[in-house]
Amino acid sequence: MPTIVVEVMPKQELLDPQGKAVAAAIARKGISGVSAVQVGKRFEIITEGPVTAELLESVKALAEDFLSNAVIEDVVSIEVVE
Amino acid sequence: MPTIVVEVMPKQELLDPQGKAVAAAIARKGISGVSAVQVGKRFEIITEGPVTAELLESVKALAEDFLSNAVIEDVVSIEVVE
Amino acid sequence: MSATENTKAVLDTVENVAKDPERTQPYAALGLKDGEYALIKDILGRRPTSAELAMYSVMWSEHCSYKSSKKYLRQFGTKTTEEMRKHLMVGMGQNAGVVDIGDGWAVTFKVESHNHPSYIEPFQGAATGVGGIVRDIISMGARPIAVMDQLRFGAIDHEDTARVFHGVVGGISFYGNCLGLPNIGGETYFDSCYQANPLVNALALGVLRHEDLKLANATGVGNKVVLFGARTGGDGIGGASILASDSFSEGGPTKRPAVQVGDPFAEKVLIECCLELYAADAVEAIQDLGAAGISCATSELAANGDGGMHVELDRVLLRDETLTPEEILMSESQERMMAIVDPAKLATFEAICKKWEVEYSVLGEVTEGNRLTIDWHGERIVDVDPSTVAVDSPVYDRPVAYPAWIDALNAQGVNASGLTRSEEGAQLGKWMLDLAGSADLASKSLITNQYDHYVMGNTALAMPDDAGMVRIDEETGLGVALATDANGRYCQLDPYVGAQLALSEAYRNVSSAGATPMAVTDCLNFGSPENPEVMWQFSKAVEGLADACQILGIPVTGGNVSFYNQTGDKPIFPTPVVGVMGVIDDVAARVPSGPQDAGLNIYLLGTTQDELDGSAWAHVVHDHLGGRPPAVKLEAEKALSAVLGAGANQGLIFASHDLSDGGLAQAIAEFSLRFGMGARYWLGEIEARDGVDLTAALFSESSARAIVAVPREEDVKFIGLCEGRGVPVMRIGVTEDTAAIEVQNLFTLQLDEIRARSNETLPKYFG
Amino acid sequence: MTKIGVVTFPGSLDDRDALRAVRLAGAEGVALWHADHDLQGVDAVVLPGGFSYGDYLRCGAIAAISPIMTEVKAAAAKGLPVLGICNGFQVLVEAGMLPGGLIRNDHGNFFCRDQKLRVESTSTAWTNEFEQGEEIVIPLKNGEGGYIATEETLDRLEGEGLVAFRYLEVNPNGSLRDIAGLRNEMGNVVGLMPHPEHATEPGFGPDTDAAMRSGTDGLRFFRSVLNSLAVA
Ligand SMILES: Nc1ncnc2c1ncn2[C@@H]1O[C@H](COP(=O)(O)OP(=O)(O)O)[C@@H](O)[C@H]1O
Ligand SMILES: [Mg+2]
Repeated sequence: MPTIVVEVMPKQELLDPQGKAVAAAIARKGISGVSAVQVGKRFEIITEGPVTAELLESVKALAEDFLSNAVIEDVVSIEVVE
Repeated sequence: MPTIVVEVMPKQELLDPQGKAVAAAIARKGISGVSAVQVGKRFEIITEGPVTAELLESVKALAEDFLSNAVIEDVVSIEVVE
Repeated sequence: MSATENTKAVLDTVENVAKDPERTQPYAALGLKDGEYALIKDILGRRPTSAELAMYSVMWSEHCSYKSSKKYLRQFGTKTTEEMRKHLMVGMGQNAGVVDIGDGWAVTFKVESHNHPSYIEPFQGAATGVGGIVRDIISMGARPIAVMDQLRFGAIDHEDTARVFHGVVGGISFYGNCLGLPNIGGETYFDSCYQANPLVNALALGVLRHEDLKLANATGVGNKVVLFGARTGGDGIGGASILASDSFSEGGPTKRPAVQVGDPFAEKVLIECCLELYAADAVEAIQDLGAAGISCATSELAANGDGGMHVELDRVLLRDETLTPEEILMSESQERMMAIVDPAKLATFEAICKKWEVEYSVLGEVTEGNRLTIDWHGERIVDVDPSTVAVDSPVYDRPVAYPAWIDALNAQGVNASGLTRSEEGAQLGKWMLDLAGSADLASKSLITNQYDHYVMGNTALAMPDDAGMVRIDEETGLGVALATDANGRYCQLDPYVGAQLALSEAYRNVSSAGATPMAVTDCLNFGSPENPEVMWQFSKAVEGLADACQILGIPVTGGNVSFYNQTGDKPIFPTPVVGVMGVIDDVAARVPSGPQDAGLNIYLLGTTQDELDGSAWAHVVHDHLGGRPPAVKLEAEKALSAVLGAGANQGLIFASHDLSDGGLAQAIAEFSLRFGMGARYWLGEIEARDGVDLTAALFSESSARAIVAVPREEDVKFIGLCEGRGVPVMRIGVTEDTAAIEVQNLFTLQLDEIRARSNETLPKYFG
Repeated sequence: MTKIGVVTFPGSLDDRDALRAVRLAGAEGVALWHADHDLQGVDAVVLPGGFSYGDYLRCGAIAAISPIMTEVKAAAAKGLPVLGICNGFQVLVEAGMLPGGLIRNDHGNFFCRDQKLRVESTSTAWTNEFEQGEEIVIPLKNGEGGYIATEETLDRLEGEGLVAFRYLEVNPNGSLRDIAGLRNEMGNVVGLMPHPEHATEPGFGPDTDAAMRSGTDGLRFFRSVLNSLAVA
């Protein structure tokens, strides 16, 4: 089934306590060489039929104004797979 | 900076309440043509230097046993960017 | 073979059985014994279809059928006198017991285990444990109003304990908080016997008006059977994959996860939806779906009703279209309910579901006769007498053997083992600190801070007080209190006495808060029933509990048995968690577990014997377990309870704390820490009157004791009250604005120091 | 009698508690439904705590696009007093009625405690019964209460006096600049993470030095709005 994948990440300049916690845990696990971690979201939007230009447009708008919160997050990619 | 991107998604057979809630909201917003949504996580692991084979191996293990919960999630991709 | 041929071959209909009567079926892999399988064939007069086999196998499992425990649990009924039954509106056997608490109000409460799932996947296991018990409460027609959790983890310093701890606490916090149910108490203990088998018990409390009581029975021919709530998915199906592999000649079993994943939001909406359905009188009955899913709901509703039931299984809304009918019957997907609906009210039912955005599907109806029939796309796959599935499951009289090791263990008491005692103030003070900081006695605020106890606005008492208490009626202040207890060490030494002590302590906790104990629930956590020694422990614990309930005059209203709790083949300590529910006329009279004012007299109620065997002192200071548990004193508990209740009601008692783990030393520590109020004590009179040494005076765990703070001007009245009820009373201290506990002539400990020790332990391992 | 509406979203938890608080303050509580476009003529609105729509996308995000919020937004623009508590605060932020965002607590856990706050702004519909700088105790309970915004936004909030409450003694969730609650420019919209409705009834609020569970500082939020409506 065709899927639109939207990826959202917290804004770099803002605090990402989840990312910080994961980074700290990685360090505790003895893995060195990691300088930072950021944790974002991946949405897989499965469509009923082929992804039309129109549907893709609505999903793009959706990604900006609903799937992400522009105040604290950025949409980093929107991609159609399959 | 080199970044290892790990993507984790809930197992298909299991319930994904987040995905369900988002799909319902999308329908309420009047966008048709979406049959399901799944919401997973995207980790961006920023490394201090180039990604060595060894570091990549540790991150792979980490992805399986720490970044994801094998009982309910799958690691769908691990990729080095930049 | 092509895929379509394959699917065709899968469907094992009743008709097909006639054509293929001798097929070998994987009953053993589904957990059925040879004899049980033979019995099923006997009942049906033919081999079961694979769907029927699925149903029988899950419903005849230990978990659903109580086949090893039934024989013993009957005592809870037979030992309940008419007098005890007076307030019991629904007793054991339904989803949860219901107790009349006056003014037309009733409460329902029950504790249940979710131990095994919580080891595999602690977060989801514990979360769905909360979800499951809450659905039991709803099915009685009640609104759930509070939850509690009883936890046992492996050794605090074991490398795997943190994983289980974080998952379990996180899961309970996540699910309970999202439901909007205040968490009003619980227990947390650590012992290596729970290492690979943590205990996660959850209790839910609900309230209803008498006239709103519902029983989960399918009555009224022509009434619709409706499944509503979450869609059915492939989660929580262990065994069904075996059936699938049996049916498919190629391809092997479909992989299905054994864990259930919870969606508390779906449950919250389901609660509101059910309550609105009740209020609109749109349903005849609602049955929750828990273990054994649709198999259980259909067979129990039909068995408890007056007719049969017909269901079209292909109408079940699915999350995963590839599920086989057997898997659908066995799925333990969460957040589902089954309702019996009068066709005339179906439109109302549908409108309410739509309002809450709850999906539903009419599966079938209540029929004449007494058969439960299930079709799959028009073909009959189940045709059974539902009571053979749900009620008349096999009952076992498992072999029982007195554990030979117990005599040796009982012989190795604190004295026989020569454990060092002390008369030195410094040493006694140090021990008191060590106990305060020990894993089991340390502050549990790391856990309880993750639980919402404010929501609903009716919480009168919660952690760290002796009992949780909630207001039921906002006009009158009528409320109920709940406390649960179980000391695994005592039960290991003597399960009969241990179970009675668990009841005694919960009873005392409820009384200490100012409520009058009324009814009991229990969750009996034990090892394998196939181990005769475990069976002996179980039989003794049940007997002890039933005997003690009779003496205290409070009935067991329901509960749960969890067997097969062991690490390797080593069973856990017997852990019968006992919950006592009490009633208080006005929660304004409730008593906290510590004083807030200086200058109050502190009294010790009850007497102290030299009972250090199995104590926290022996465990923490000497890493020792042996001897005999403290004596049970049920008559003394009753008298103590009466004094605490009357004292609270008359406003004589400003603070009250029962003595239990850690004895007087731990009690006075917790008493002062509650509000940071210092106190001065003297022990000489205890030594003199009870003939005990200082170690025993401070650390003995004799039952039927409490400390209370009483304002000076009420002394005479209070002492009169105690004497009138025959409760030994002795003034042992006063509260003081000192921020310290002074035990005269022995030691002084600063509250800051005790608090630091108590607060540092859990964060050290789980912070 | 003054009518104060409390919106119930699917997943709202403290809606009945907010209605009780409204009653205790002497107003009439009106239950509003998320799927309606009808504010039933109420004089003020409370968005209660809970997990609206499961909070599955981001806290408050799905509720922010609900039908009732279209009406709440429009009415708030014309001056209707709106108080967002916990999840309600998250809804206000997601709806763009207050700036910034609320994210998972820095320590990762849900946290329930009696929280000391400083009242930083008293010229709002919901805080006029307090003294400037007054210290109050209000129960806090949330998993995602960490307030974040860009430095620029934070500076603007401080500069314009839009911080309504600040955490004292313990910052329970990593909120930047200890921000516990905000107000809008007009002062009719206030949002905060702690739960004033749980400090309105003696016996069921936070502990005080005088007696257990006797704290009622939260009642003054609801009395404040009655004052402001009486003046208007
Ligand atoms: N897992 C838990 N969940 C909720 N409350 C807990 C939990 N563990 C302990 N508590 C609470 O902490 C307090 C102290 O527990 P405990 O010492 O076991 O009480 P007691 O000795 O009176 O039975 C009690 O109020 C109890 O309800
Ligand atoms: Mg107690």
